[in-house]
Amino acid sequence: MRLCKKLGFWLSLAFVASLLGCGNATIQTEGKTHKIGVDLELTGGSSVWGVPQKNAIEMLVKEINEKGGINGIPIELVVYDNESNETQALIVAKKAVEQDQVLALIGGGTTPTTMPIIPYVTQQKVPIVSVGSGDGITSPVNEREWVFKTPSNNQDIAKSIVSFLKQKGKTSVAFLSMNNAYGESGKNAFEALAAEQGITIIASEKFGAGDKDMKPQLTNIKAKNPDAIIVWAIPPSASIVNRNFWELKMNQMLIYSAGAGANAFIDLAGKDAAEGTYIASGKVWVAEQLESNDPQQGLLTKYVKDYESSFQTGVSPIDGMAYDAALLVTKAIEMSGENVSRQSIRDNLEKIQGLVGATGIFNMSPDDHTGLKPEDVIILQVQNSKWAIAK
Amino acid sequence: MSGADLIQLIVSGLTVGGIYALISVGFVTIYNVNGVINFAQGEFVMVGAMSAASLVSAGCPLWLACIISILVAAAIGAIVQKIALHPARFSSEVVLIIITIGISTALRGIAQITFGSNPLTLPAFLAGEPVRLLGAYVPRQDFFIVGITVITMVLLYLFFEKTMTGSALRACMMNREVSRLVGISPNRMALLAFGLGAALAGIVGVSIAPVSLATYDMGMMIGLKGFVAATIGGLVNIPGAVIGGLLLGLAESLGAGLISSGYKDAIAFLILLLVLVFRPQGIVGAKSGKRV
Amino acid sequence: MTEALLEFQGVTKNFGGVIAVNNNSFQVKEGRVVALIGPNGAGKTSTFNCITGMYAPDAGEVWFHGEKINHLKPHKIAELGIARTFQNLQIFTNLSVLENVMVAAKETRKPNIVASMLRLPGIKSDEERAQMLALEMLELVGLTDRAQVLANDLSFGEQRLLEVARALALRPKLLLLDEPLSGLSREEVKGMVALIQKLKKDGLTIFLIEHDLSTVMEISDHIIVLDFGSKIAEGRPDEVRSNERVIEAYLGRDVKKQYEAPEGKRGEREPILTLKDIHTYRSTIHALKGVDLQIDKGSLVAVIGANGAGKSTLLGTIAGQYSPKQGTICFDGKSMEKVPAEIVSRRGINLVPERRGMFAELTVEESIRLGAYPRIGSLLISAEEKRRIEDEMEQMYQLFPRLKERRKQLAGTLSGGEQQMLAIVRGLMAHPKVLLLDEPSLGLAPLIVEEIFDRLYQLKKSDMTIVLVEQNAKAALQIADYAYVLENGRIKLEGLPNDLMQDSRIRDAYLSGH
Amino acid sequence: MERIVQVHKPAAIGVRRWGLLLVGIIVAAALPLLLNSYLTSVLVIIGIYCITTVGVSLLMGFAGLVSLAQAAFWGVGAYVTGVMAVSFGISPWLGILLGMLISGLLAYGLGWITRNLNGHYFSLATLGFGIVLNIVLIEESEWTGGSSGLMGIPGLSLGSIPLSGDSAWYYFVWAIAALCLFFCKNLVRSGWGRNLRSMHASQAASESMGIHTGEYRLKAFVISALFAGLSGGLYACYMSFVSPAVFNFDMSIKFVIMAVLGGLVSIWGSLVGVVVVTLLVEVLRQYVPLLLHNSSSGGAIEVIFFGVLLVAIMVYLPNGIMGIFHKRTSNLRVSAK
Repeated sequence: MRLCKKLGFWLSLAFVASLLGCGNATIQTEGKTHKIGVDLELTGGSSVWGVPQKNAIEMLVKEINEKGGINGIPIELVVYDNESNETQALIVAKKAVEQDQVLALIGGGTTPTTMPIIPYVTQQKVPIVSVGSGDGITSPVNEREWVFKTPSNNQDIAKSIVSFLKQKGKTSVAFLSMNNAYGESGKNAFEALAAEQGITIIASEKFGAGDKDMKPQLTNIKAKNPDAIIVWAIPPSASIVNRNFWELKMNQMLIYSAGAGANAFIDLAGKDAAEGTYIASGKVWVAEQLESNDPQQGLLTKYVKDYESSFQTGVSPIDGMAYDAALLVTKAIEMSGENVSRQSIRDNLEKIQGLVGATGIFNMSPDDHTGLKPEDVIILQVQNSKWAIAK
Repeated sequence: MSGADLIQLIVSGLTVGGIYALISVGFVTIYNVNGVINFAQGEFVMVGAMSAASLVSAGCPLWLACIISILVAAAIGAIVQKIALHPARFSSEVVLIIITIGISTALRGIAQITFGSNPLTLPAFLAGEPVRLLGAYVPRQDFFIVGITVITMVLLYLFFEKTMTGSALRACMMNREVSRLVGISPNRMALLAFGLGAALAGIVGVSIAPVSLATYDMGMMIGLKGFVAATIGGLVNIPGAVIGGLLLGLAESLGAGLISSGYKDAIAFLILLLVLVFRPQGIVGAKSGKRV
Repeated sequence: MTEALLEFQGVTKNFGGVIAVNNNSFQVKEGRVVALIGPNGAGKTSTFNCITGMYAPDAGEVWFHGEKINHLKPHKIAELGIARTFQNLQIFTNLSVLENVMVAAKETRKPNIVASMLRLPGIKSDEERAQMLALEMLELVGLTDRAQVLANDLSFGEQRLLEVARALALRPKLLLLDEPLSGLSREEVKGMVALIQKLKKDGLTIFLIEHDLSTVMEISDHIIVLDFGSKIAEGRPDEVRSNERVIEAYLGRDVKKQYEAPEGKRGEREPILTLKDIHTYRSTIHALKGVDLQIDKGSLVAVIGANGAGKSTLLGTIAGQYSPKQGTICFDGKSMEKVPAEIVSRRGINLVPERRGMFAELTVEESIRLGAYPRIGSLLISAEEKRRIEDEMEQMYQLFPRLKERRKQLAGTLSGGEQQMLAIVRGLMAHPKVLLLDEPSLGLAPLIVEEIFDRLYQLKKSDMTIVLVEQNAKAALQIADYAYVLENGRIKLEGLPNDLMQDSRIRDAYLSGH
Repeated sequence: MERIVQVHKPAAIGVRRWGLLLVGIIVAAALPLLLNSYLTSVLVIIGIYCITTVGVSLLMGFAGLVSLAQAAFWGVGAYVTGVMAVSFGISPWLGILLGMLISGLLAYGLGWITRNLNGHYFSLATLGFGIVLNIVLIEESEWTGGSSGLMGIPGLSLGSIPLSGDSAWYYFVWAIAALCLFFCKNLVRSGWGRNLRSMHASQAASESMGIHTGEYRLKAFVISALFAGLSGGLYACYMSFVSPAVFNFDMSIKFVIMAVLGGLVSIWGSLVGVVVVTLLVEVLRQYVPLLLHNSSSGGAIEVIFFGVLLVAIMVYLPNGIMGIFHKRTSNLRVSAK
C-alpha cells in the first residue's frame, strides 16, 4: 500500500501543476494586440452553423490585419469551441475573459449557448456580440447592458413574411418548426404577429434536427390544405422538408426563415424540389442583383467573392451574421480611438449608426441592441436553381 | 385524414421500416455471434453514407462509389472487432457495451475530421418525378430503398440457408461451444459476423444518403432506432429483426402523423421500454430464460 | 406432518418437456441426516431448488415446520431457517472470507441506509455482533486464520468449508448440502464428515446430495434414491445398498443381444491415440489427476465410472475443449494437448458431446451436412464435392433410417433417441479417425439404447476407432475390445471386458466411489 | 475461550492517513485563491459532476448495474428546481430538495418495472427512459421553456448573503460533494454495502442467505438518482439557465466514462474520474490549437481521444485508475450471474 501512497502523491502534484499550467499559460505575442474572444459551436449539434461563422470572422480579421490592424494595432482572435453545450460555453467564456483578457466576446452561435454567459459578462463588464437569434438575448434591454446580437429579431423576420403573405393574399397558414430553440422562438414570434394581422394558423407541426423523413408531418398539413407553409428550422433537415414537400406533389407556397439558409440549401434539397421555394433572409445571396444605390451592394459582393475564394463553399446568411458581429466589434474599437477598453467598446457599440453589414444596416441605440429593421429582411425565391428577389 | 393520406403514412412508414430492418439485421447477426450489442452500428451507417458522398463528389461513378463504401464499412467493422472487441471477448456484456460506445464516439470524431461537418448528399439512383401509388406519392428513391432491402434479405437468406459458411455462422449463433466440435472457429466467425453487420450498415448508409443527407453525427440516432427494432424483433433471429424494423417504421410514421410529430422519437423509445419490460424475448422470439 | 421437519408432497417440476422432478413425496425427520442419491441427471439438484424456492414446483407442495413454503421467494425461505450450499461453488469472490459469512448474519440483513451513512452507534453494534457470529462459524469449520483473506484466493477445499460456515451463520433449522465432498482430497473429506457428525450431534437436521456412496452409507440415517426424476427407493442405508433397482439404476441393464467376445489380445494393433500423465483442472476442481490411456486403431475402448469421476472432462480434454495443465496427448504421431477444439475436430478426432449438443434451429439435413464442415471448411464447394456429400448422407440414412423421414424437421424438435442418432451421424460425416461418444445412452429408453449400441458395434467392425464413455457399464463392456474404469480422476482398473465383468471391484467403484 | 483475531476494522484511520487527508483539505481550500475565476468555475463544475458520479459509481461498481439515465435524473433535478423557482417563486433550497424527491420517485418507478431485467437489457431500458424524458423536456415548452431553455433561475443565498462568485460556489459545492463522498463511503463499507456487493458476485447465493436482492437493487438505483437530482439542482442554481441539450444521452455516457476511468473498485474512483476527464478537456482545449493551429477540429480531436481512451481502459485497465491502488478486482470483470 506504501507504493500507492507515493504514486497518489505524485499524481495529485501533477494534477495541480497542469491545472496551474493551463490556467496561466497566456501565450505572449510580440507587440500589443486587441484580443477578441470567439465562443462558437465548432462541434456537436449546431456545428453546421458554427464552422462557417468562424471562417467569416477569421476572414474579416485577416483582412483588417493585412491593412495594419486598427490604428496600427493588429487584432488577435482567441477562438474556442463550446461543443454546442452551454456548460462549455460558460467555461470557455470565463477562460477568454479572465485568462486571455479579451476586450470583447463574439459568441454563442445559438440561444442556449448564449444565455448562460449573459449574467457572467454583465457582472464582469465585458461586451458580447451574440450570433444567437432568440429575442431573449437582447431583451429586456435594461438587463442586457453588455449584450448585443446581429441576427434579425424573429419579429422582423415574421413581419416581413406576414407582409409578404398579405401581399399575396394568403390567409390560412401551416407552421412547421424544428424542436430546437431557433424553431421555438420563431414559432412564438410568428404566432403573436399572425394573430394581429388576421392570418390564421390552421396546422402546427414539429420535427427534429436529426430526422430523416418529414412526410408524415407534411401529409398532416396537406390534409388541412393551407394557402402557405412556413418552415422555421436550421439545416440539414430544413432542406429534407423541401424535398419531402416536392415528393408529396404539394403546391402551396413554401416559405423558410433565415436560419434555414445553409449555402448548400438548393442542392441538398434537390434542384427541382427547391424551385419556387421562398426564404425570408438577408441579401447575401442576391448581392449581384441589388441595384447599385443599395448600400449593402458593395459590401456583399466583396464578402461573397472573398468568402468563396478562401473557403471554396458558397456563402449563407448564417455566416453573414457572424461577419457582421466582427464588423461591429472592430468598428467599436476603431471608434474608441486611443484608449480602447471594454467599457469604451460597449459605449461605442451602442453609438454605431448606419453600419452596412451582410444582414442589414445596423443602427444601434441604448434601447435596441440589434439595430436592424424589418426592411433588412427581404423575401427571396429560387428561380431556375438560383436565389433571386421574389416579385 | 383521408384514405390517401393514411396510405401515404403507411408507405413512408414501410420505407423507413425497411431501413430500420436492415440495420437491425446487422445488430442481430453481431449480437448472436459476438454476444455484443453494437452501439457503433449507427456509425457504420454514417461511414457508408459519408464515404459514398465524398467519393461521388470527387468524381467517382455512383455505383462504384457505393460498392467501395460498403467494403470500407465492412473493413472498418472487421478492424474494430480485431483490435477492440477480440481482446475483450471474455469480459461481461456491460463492458462490451461500453467498448462499443467508445468506438462509436471515436468514429464520430474521425469522421468529422476526414469528412468535415457540412452535410453531404448523394445523387439518387432512381431520379425523376415521384410516382402516384394508390393515391399516395412515392419518390423513386423509396422504391430503390425497398428494392435494396428485399434484394439484401434474399441474398442473406441464400447465404445463411444455402452456403456451408452460412449454416456454420448460424450454428455458432445457436451454440458457440458445440460449434467448435464441428470444426467452426468462433473467433473467425465473430470477425465475419462483425464485418457482415458493418457491410449491412454500409448498404443502409448508401441507400438513405440521397434521401436523408449524410452528416458526421447522423449515426447516433439511426443506430439507436436500429437497436429498438432489433429488440422488438427479439434479438434472436433474422426474420424477427426484419419484422421488428417494419413495425417500428410504421409505428413512428403513424405516431407522427396521427398523434404528435414532436413525440415521434419518444414513441419509438416508449415501445422499446414496453417490449423490454413485458415481452423481453420480443414479439417473434421464443421464450428463452437467458434474457431475464 | 408429525415430527417431520420437511415434507415433499407429490412435487412435479418440468422444463419444456424434460421432467426434472416427477411427482415425488418424502419426509425429512428432525435431527436426522438424510441423503439424496441417484445417477447423473436424476433430478437431485432440481429437488433442492424446489425446496429453496429457486424453482417454483409445477404441482405438489413443500411443507417446512408445518408451513407451506413452495410459493415463497428464496430469501423468505432462508429467513425461515433453511440454509444451503451449492453444487458448483457460489461464494462472494469479491469479499473477504469474514465478510462472506457476515452476509448471512440476521443482524445486518436489512440495515437502515441513513444510519449506515452516518455510521450511528446502532449500526456499529450490529456489525460487531455479526462479526462475532461470523468468527464463531469460521472457528467451527477451522478457517479462523483465513478471515481477512479475499475469498477468491482460498483453496477449493477451503471454499467448500466457507460455504458451510456461511450457511451455518444463518442459524438454520435445516441444512441442505449439495455434493459437499465432490473434488475434496481424502483428508478434506474426513474433515467434512467429522464436521457433519458434529453438527448432527448439536441437533441440526441435514439433508445432503452426494455421489461418494460409501461415505453416504456411513453417515446418513435415511437414504432416498432418485432416477429419471422419480423416487425409486427409500430406507436405511443397508436396505438401499442391496435393493436391486438401485444397483440397476447405477450399473445399467445389460444389452439383450449377445456379441461374441473380442478375439485377440491387446497390443497387436498399433496405438492411434495415447494420453500420458494428463492433469486437467475445471476452474478450481482438479478433475483429472494423472491419467494414462492408450487407444488402438480400429478398436472400441470403453471408459466407465461413477458420475463425477471425470469421464466428460477426459473426453473434453482429448477433443480440445479443456487444455490440460500437465501431460501429453499424442495422436497420429503429433502432440495435441495445446490444440484448440476446432483444429482437433479438423484433424479427425470428433466428439459427440454429452446431452448431444443439438443446433436447435438447424434442420436434420443441415445438421448432417454441417458435420462435413471440418473436412471442407471453405465457402464454396465444388458441385462434384456437393454430390459426394449427398451420397454420404444417403449412407448415413441407412445407418439410422428413422432420420430419413425427419429430414426436414428442426433438430430441436426430435426425441432424445433421434437427437442421439443425429449427433452420431454428424460426428461420422467428418470421417473421424477417432470417434468419441459421451454417455450416448443417457436418458434413452432401453429399446433405443439397444439400437445405438448395435450400430456402434457395426462401426467397430468396419474398423472405426471408437472411445465410448458410458455410465451404463454392462452394455458398454459387452461391445468393447478394451475398458478402463475411471474413479475420482484416476484410472482405477483396466483390462479386457469379460475379466472386468466378474470383478467385484467394479461394483465398489460405482457404489463406493473411493 | 475463542481466539479473537485482530478484526479488520472498517475505517481504521491511522495517523499517516489523517495527515494526508489534512494536507488534502488545506490544498483544496487554497485552490480558489491561487487560481482565476475560470479555473475555479471548472472546479465547481467538477464538484457538481462528482456528486452524480458518486451515485453512478455506487450503482456500477457495487450493484453491478449500468444506468444510461443518470443525465436524465440530473436534468429532472435541474428542471424541477428551475421551474419551481421561475414559475412558482419557490426558494431554490426547497426546489433542490423537491428535485431530489421527484428524481428519486422516477427512479423508483423505472427501477420497479425493470426489476427483472439484467445486464444490457437493463442499461438499454434506462437509455430509452432517458431519451423519452429529454423529449418531454423539449416538448412541454410552456413549463420548461422547451429547447430555448429556462432563464432566470435565482442563485442560492445563505440567509441574507447571496452565494455569488466562483470561490463562494467552490467552497459550497465541494462541501456538499465531500459530504456525499463521505456518506457513500460509509454506506459501501457498512453491512448494506457488503450485501450489495455480495449480490453482484452471486445473486443466487445472496438470495439463499436471506438477502432480498430486488429490494437492494432498487434502493441502490434510487440513491444514485437522489445524488443526480441534488447535483442537477445545484447546477441549475449555479448556471441560472438550463436547456434540454445538456441532459441528453451523450452526458449519460460521459458520467459512465468518468466512473469507469476513475475505477469502480472504490467510491474515490468517481472523484478521480471526474477530475481527470474534466481536466483533460481543458488541457486539450489549451494545447490542441497550438499543435494544429486551426482550432476548428479541436473538438473532434477531443471526441476521438475520449472514445479511444474509453476503449483502452475497458480492454487493458478494467479497474480504472484506482484499480492500480486496489487489490480487490473490479466487479465488472465478474460477469454478473
